[in-house]
Amino acid sequence: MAKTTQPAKPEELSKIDYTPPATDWLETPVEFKPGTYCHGSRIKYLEEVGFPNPREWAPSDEDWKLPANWKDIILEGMKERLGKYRSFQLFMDICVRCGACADKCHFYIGSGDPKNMPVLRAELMRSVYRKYFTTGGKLFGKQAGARELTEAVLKEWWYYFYQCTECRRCSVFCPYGIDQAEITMMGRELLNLVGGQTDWIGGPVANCYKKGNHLGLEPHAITSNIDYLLDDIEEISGIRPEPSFNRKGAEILFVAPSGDLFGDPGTYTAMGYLMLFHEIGLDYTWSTYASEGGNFGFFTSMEMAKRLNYKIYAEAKRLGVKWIIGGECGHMWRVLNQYMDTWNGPADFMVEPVSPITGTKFENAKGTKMVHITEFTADLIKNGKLKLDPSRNDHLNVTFHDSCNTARGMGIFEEPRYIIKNVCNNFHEMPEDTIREKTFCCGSGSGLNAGENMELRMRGGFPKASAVKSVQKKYGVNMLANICAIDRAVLPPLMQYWVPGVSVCGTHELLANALVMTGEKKRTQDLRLEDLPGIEEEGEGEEEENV
Amino acid sequence: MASIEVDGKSYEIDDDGYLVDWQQWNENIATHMAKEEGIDLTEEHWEIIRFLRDYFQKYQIAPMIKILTKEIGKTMGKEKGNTKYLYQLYPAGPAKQACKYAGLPKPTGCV
Amino acid sequence: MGIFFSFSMIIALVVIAFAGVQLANMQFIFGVVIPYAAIATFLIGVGFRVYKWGRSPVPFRIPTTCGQQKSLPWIKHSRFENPDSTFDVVVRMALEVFLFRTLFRNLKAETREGRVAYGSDKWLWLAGLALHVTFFVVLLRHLRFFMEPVPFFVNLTDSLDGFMQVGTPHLLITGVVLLLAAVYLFFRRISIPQVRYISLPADYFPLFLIMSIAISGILMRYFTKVDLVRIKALTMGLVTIGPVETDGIGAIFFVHIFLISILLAYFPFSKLMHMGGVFLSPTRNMANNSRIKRHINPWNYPVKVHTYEEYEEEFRDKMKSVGLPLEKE
Amino acid sequence: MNLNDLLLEKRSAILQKWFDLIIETYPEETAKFLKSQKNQFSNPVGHTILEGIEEIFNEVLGEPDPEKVAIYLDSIIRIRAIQEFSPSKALSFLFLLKKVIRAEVINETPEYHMLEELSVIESRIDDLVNISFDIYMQCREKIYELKANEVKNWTYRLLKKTNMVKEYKAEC
Repeated sequence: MAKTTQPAKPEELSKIDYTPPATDWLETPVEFKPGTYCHGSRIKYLEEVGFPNPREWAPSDEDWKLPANWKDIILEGMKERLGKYRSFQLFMDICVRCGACADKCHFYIGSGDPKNMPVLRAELMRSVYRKYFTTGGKLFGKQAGARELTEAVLKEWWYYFYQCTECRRCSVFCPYGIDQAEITMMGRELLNLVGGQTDWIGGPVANCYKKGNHLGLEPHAITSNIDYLLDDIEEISGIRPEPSFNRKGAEILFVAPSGDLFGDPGTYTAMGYLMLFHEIGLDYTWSTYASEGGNFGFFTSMEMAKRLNYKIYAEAKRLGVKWIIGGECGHMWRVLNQYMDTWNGPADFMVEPVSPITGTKFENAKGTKMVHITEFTADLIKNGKLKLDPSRNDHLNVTFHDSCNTARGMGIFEEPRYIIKNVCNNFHEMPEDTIREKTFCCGSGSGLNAGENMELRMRGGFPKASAVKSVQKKYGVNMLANICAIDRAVLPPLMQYWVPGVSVCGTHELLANALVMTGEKKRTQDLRLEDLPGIEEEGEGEEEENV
Repeated sequence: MASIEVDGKSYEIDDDGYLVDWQQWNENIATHMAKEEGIDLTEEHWEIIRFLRDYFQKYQIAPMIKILTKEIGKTMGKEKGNTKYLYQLYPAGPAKQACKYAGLPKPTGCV
Repeated sequence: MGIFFSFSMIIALVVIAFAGVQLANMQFIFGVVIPYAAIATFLIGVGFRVYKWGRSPVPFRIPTTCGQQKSLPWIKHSRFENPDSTFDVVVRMALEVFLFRTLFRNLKAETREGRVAYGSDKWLWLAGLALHVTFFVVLLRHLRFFMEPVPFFVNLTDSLDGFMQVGTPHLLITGVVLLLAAVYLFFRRISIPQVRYISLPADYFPLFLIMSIAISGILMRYFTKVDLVRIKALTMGLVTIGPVETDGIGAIFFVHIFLISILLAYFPFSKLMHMGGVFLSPTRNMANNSRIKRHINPWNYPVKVHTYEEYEEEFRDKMKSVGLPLEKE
Repeated sequence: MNLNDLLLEKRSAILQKWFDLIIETYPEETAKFLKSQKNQFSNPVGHTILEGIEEIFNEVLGEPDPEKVAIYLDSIIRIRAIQEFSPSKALSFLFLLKKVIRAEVINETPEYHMLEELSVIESRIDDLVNISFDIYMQCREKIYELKANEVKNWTYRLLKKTNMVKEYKAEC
């Protein structure tokens, strides 16, 4: 068990030194305080997918039971990756340490820990790179900013590479576009070579490999969960959609993050998908095999990410669908937009996506053949294919959180906003430099949404929370909309701590609230089975009459 | 990895205190864990633990909150079976111990 | 500590040059041999570094998108922040290289308590741009030592640069601004704790080097007056690899040319390589069109996967129990 | 001239010193950032502290009404409760105000009649420290509650329903 810190002894309390130790960053070793790091991955999860060095360990232990030759493994791995990734080689060489990125990282702003400055998180790796891969580093050592790779350094890597959510805000502000997420990915790949993985990432990777989704929902569990969602849809609208699963010959395959099939408020967004697709009579199918859009493998190594992502194209080919729609998820769309086709493409067994309802050609997806659901829905609304009654969302005062990956790895800004503005009458933007490409992260991305590192998550999410607080104060905002499953999972606790009174929802929950479905009964409840605004005054005894 | 002693047999638990191998679970582990935290388990209590065990047996994962509220509603009376009422009554209930009692692993991922 | 180390290195270099020329009159070494060696090191070094970067492939298309993507026709696509064609990428790179667009990114002027306050990076953008632009103009002006007849645009730059007609010879703004920018960047590096905390000796050394070159240049032009005719003869000799005599030229010139040789020689080993790096950075020099056109990863090897058949094998009966279609009953 | 007027007159100097002392509890590099970056969203920590100590200082001078000052105390403590500070260091910022006021008073007016007025001011600060302990505990308990309520445990929260009913009755 992680050692609990004893209460401070009297003499410790008396000398409250207000200024922390000012040692040079090369020397200050890392202290694993509970609440600021995740548990180490357990044996079962590593064995299931063949990751090296599965063993019993905790990051706070002194001995991490690393393989004897761990140092050679790491350096050999670094050499191989320098040869395989121009980004890694370049970002190790061209940083001029100008400090433009230093105060842009939400973990630095929230924690004040200098090693959370993106430039320093990179220097943790660069200092080792210089020592073993540059003549200057070898000759001048510390003078040239180089240092030995020791176990303490490896622990420091682990502590800080699992304290970066790979949100890439630093690469927006770097004059050369140095992307700390790339360096963190390389760091995590190297750590994985010696078994340095967190439990919260290992679990979903093993589940996704074996059962098709991060949660480990087996086929009948997926259909059973969706049945319960259909019950609720029937209760509020009198209509029971009939989604199909693993159906061959369907026109479209729909892949959503599995978080939407399990946790609140994700399930409300899933209800939104079901209601929308039923209303427009879409010929689509879910898949229990490719039942995960997200990709926690992306937080371990490129190879693992490719092994998990394989299922989507394989299933699309097996079912013979024309193209794919992807649900609301952040990391999923970074992987789909920038990696999927390169890994598992070409997707030539599918055709260029064309909306069967509006005839619009999605040119920006003609290679990967996969369309974002907000692109699809925005097109429906623009062509007047949906009957909407925004007044049903009048009790909500909505603002929108741009997820990091859809913002900086793709550039989806207007589509979700267009939908929200058409389904909600009260919508306010957060301050300009906390949204769009400068959005602040939810603080728990890239697999950091575990429970044990709650303090770390609160620090990381504080800049975004302070932006939400400002619009809560100014406009009375009470609903934070987003298009990411991890956001829907982690923003509620973030709001409970920093901005009580603001709840969280997915964009398609708002859409389904306002959607007037053909043949639906008079709606008295929203997707959360809570009374809609303006229903109480009309009294309970209202008998249902068809709208 | 820590472990707990119940009737002379030791069972492995992980960093958060969850039973590592859920098959090992038996009723007196639950009683042991509950007694340790000063809670005695009533018959109604056991009913729910058994429901969770059966659900897990069948689906290999914990039930969704929506499922549990519906099932509780059936066994404990309609008005207790909706999420809003239960969240209100137990916003910060000691859920963690309950999970340990039933000895079920935690769902992980984008949740 | 790092500062002192770099500063003492510069002093040592100046002393070596001065002593070498004044006492051991090694004018020839400092005037000809070292410059040739330095230029050779520079060319080979930069070439090798860029080749080494170029050798590593770009496996994935990972631009950092800072604007709305190209999407439905009625949504305004921000072409230069989220390029989807090569032309847009070229414009984005040009904005980056010539106007330091990214350092300009968070320069939103906010009025607070009636006072207009810029983001903290405005000075970095200004000084950075000043240093690079003036350095370029100074290089341009120095072409008149290396070309005969002196091209019109060099003379034009000269006259523009000295348009203030102050003092004799005319005060050239770029030389002074170059020195001021370097000095500012140095003080910024030691005054902002975050930047000081991360600075290595290798960050101070180039700054001192540029400052000393600028100072020696200014000294030569306005104070110690050197014989331009002889210097032109030497420089032309260097360029045409012809006979060169080095006597009759002040020691300050040799210090100047020695420091420039050091800068050229040091260039490929240092962070100054960001000159080549910025053009190769995968987060800026690629279009965000990977969903339109497949990006090929040269080392894309097959991986061990969990196929549908294995999946169905394991869950067949459970799937049958809920009526899911099966490949094999 | 009594102590209150003196403090009012020296208000901005005191606030500036107090702010600097609080910021120095952060690592040196971060301290300058917290001081220099004025934008509220690029530096929410610094901004919240600055805004908070102004209101707290007003309360200390005037008659402190607990609700209003609790909001501003909460905004600062809520941040420090999840940062790298031990509880003692997290709440140390209030004692720093005593230090600043005492330094201000001593070099201003050595006569003794200020003494009991000073003790009135300092006792008000002590009251604030008491309130701060409650706020700090609320923040820490919220963190543990969030940990306990991570969705992985949502599902079983209801398991406790039967016991809770019994305990619930026992308590009220």
